[in-house]
Amino acid sequence: MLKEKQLEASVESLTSRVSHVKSALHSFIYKLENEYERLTWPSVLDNFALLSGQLNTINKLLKNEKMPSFRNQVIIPLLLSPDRDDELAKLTEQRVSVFSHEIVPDYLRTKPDPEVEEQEKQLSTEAARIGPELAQKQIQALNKLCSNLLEKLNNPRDDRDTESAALRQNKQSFNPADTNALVSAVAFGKGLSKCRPPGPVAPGHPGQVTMNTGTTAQAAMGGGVVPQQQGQPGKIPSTIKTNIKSASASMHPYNR
Amino acid sequence: MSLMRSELHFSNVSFCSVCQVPVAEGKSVQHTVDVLHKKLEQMGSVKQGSFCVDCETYHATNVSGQPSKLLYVMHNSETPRSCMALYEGGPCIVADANFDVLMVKLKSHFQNAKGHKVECRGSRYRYCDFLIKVGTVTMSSSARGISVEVEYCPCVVPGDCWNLMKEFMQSFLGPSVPELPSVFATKPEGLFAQAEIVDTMTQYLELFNKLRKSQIPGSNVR
Amino acid sequence: MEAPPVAVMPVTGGTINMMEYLLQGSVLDQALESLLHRLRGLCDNMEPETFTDHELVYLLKGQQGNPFILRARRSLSHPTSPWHLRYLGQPEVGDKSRHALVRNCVDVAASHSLPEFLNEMGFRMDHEFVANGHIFRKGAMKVVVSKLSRILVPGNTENTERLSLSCLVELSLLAPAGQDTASEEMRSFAEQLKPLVHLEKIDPSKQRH
Amino acid sequence: MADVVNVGVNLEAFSHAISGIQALRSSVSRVFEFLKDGMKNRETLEGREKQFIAEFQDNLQAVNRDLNELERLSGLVGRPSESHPLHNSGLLSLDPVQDKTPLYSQLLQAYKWSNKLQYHAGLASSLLNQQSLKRSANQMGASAKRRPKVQPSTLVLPPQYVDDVISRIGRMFPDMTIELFRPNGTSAVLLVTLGKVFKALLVMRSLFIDRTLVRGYNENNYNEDGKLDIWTKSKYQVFQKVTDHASTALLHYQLPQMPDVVVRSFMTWLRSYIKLFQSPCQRCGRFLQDGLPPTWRDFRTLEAFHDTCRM
Repeated sequence: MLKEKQLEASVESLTSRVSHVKSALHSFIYKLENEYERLTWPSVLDNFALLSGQLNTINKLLKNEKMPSFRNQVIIPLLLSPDRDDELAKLTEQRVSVFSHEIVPDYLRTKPDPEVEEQEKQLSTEAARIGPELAQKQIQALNKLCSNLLEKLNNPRDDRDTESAALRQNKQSFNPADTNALVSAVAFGKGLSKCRPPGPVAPGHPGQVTMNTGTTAQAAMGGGVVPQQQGQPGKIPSTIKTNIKSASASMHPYNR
Repeated sequence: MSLMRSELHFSNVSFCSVCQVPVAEGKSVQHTVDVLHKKLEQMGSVKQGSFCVDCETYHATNVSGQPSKLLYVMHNSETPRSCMALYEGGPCIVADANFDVLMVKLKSHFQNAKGHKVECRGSRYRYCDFLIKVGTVTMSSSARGISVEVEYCPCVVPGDCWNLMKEFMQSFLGPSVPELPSVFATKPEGLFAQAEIVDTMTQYLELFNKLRKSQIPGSNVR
Repeated sequence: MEAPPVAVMPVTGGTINMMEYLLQGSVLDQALESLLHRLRGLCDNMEPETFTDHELVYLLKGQQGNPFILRARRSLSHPTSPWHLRYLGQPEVGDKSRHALVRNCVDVAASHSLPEFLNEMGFRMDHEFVANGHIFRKGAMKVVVSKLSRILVPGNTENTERLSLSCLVELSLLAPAGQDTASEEMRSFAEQLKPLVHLEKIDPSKQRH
Repeated sequence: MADVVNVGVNLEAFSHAISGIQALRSSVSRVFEFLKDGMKNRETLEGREKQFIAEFQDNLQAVNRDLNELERLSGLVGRPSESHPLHNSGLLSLDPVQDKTPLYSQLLQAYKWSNKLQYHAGLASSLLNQQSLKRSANQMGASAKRRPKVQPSTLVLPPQYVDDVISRIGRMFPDMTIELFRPNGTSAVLLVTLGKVFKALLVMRSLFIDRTLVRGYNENNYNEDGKLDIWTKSKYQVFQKVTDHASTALLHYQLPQMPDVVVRSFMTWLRSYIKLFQSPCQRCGRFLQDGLPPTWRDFRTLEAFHDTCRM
């Protein structure tokens, strides 16, 4: 109900606007026809401005959110008659006097636009021209193309899946033992040759032995195992160092 | 790491000469400094901020018995992000300011001799291409002496401009101009090696050690 | 030099209490290319950097018996770059929920006289190795993929031998102490490298047995 | 403005000429009017044609007469504009609405400037011609026809040749290292390092040194983007002074036919700065004057002088 009321109201306001335009056009045409001798150019422009303003208002009205969508409204001709309808003629100012089969399709758009009609006609003649066999053939060809394409799209994924699956199953990309070896190498030189540059190391320097290493693997070289077990691990770092700070050379201390 | 891409610029230091200025008889340190400032300003030098050189002394704790060599860690406001560590007459390094943090970590092995901290503060003057720094050397908050550092910025080789430098120093220090700093004379390449920041620091260190050994000259200094 | 007239600087500088967050793993040489490929995609869009470094590990024996360890590194590919001296502290124990190894870290850039200077300080070189590989960055995080080689003749970095057929992979981040969100970020990044590499929190002290 | 008077004298001739033009126009329009109207109705076709032709001829003769009259008058009017110094543009001065379009005053201004320019250029050219022994001026002293020949031969030398000359010169002075760059096209830029004293940038055009800039040994010669910086001057006063003197030397050593000799002499002179900080002034015997060492080197004797101690 509410919707209907809204629709009614909007149609009403629209008709009133349109009638405004109409009366403005009326008076303008009247002036053009009867007062053309006295008519000045500025007043013609005024008339045009009035018309354009009114058309703008209509446009705005149509674009308004509250305006129901007229496009979705269907008008159905309920009664057609070949007889003259005086009431109608009066309403339309003698423009349409008969509500007949001839004029309704045009006025109420129950017929497609001429261009659309033309296209539809072309398509149907084309369809009629091709025999059912040929049509069948074309359908088959299209289907084949599509399935081929689908297959092509699906297959590589299969390949990839199998590949990575194989990698996952068959080939390990890393070896935990190597990880440990490498980590302990950078952390405390395990597996690295324990050579010192000749010179500064005084033989028999206190603590020299324990300094060497704490790993059992290296026990043959150093032998001092126990002292490190508790203390050393803490001091023993691992890892390669890369230093974000020194990387930012821009703020390097030596750039005087 | 290979991320350290910056080039070292230690060598791009121009020639500096540091010397001690005796405090005038019967005058205070401050008075002598003021006289020097006045002389410099009369020559047309322009004051350009201040400077500070400091020196911390560390001694190793692990070697018991024999006296260990002293490790000096110095800073210079001219190179505010650097830190110079040196042994007297021995090797030295230039490092960044994190070296101080490292010394904190090393405190169980190297002890900071708190009372030995030396500081030298004063003003910088610019005269043409010369940079003159007049500083007061303080040890445990007592002024011990006056240092004058003269740098001839365009020249990197001490041997080239020593005579020129001497003439300049005579112009405001009078005839009592010091000899060529020994740090340059002892270099293997001789006088014509490029000057380094460490050379300047070595001169300061020598000056500090000389002042440290000398007795506080009684009434001359307040 | 023409340093700007500064107000006198504070005597000591440096950043105190920086922590290194670390995850480690390794990758076999065969899978190295795929890993690099993946890292190129995951990390910040930069030219992948390569490096060749020589690391020397120095020990200083104290009276208490625990040697003090310093690591000196120099770039073989950029011989004029400063040396890099690093102190790494004891891994922080305690918080098991933390995803990465956390330890104190001091980085110092130093001039080329560093080895002589360390010797004078009483440090002795314990071992040395050569690492070469690639560095990637993502935000503050850093991924280093490196091949380790042992040095056959002391001091001669030309004559080396690969340590293993795997490359060491390390994901690290430097942050001031107490930024534990960092480890969360690292964990999610490590997650993306699976199953090529498993980056883990490896306590080196557990490796020693 | 004397022209206005001139015009006034001929004013009568002008008005005659104008009325002559009007007469000509009306007679011409009469011809066409007549042709448009066509033949008038007459009794016979023949008469009709005859009448038409006769009238047409009359009309044409009238046109002819008017034209002759106009030609005569135009001779009387003469060409007043010719006497104006700015020729026809002088007529612009007659424009009554000067405020709107100050064309004439602007034109005069431009004319004055162009005159001045021509005058000064002439002076400069004669002055330059007198110095024919120095610098490129002796090309100008030679006949104008020869000049374009000389220039290309010395200005367009193959880069290979330039390289050769430079490397030969480089070998002559062991304490000088010369690096050659070609940052833009074929023109070379030389970076000359003199001992540990300074570095000089020489911007070359073929074998002519166009510009020189001297900087300290410890100063940076490259931009942030790694290109040679040929513009920033040294931050040290002593090298700014040396740069000035080197530019003077560039002007002094000129021998356009033998550019390689010029480069060599310049380099010899430049090399004398190897003792920039070591040699005292030959006149006053001191090292410093106003904080600067002796920065001047005599062009012939290469002796060191303070800037103010030289003659």
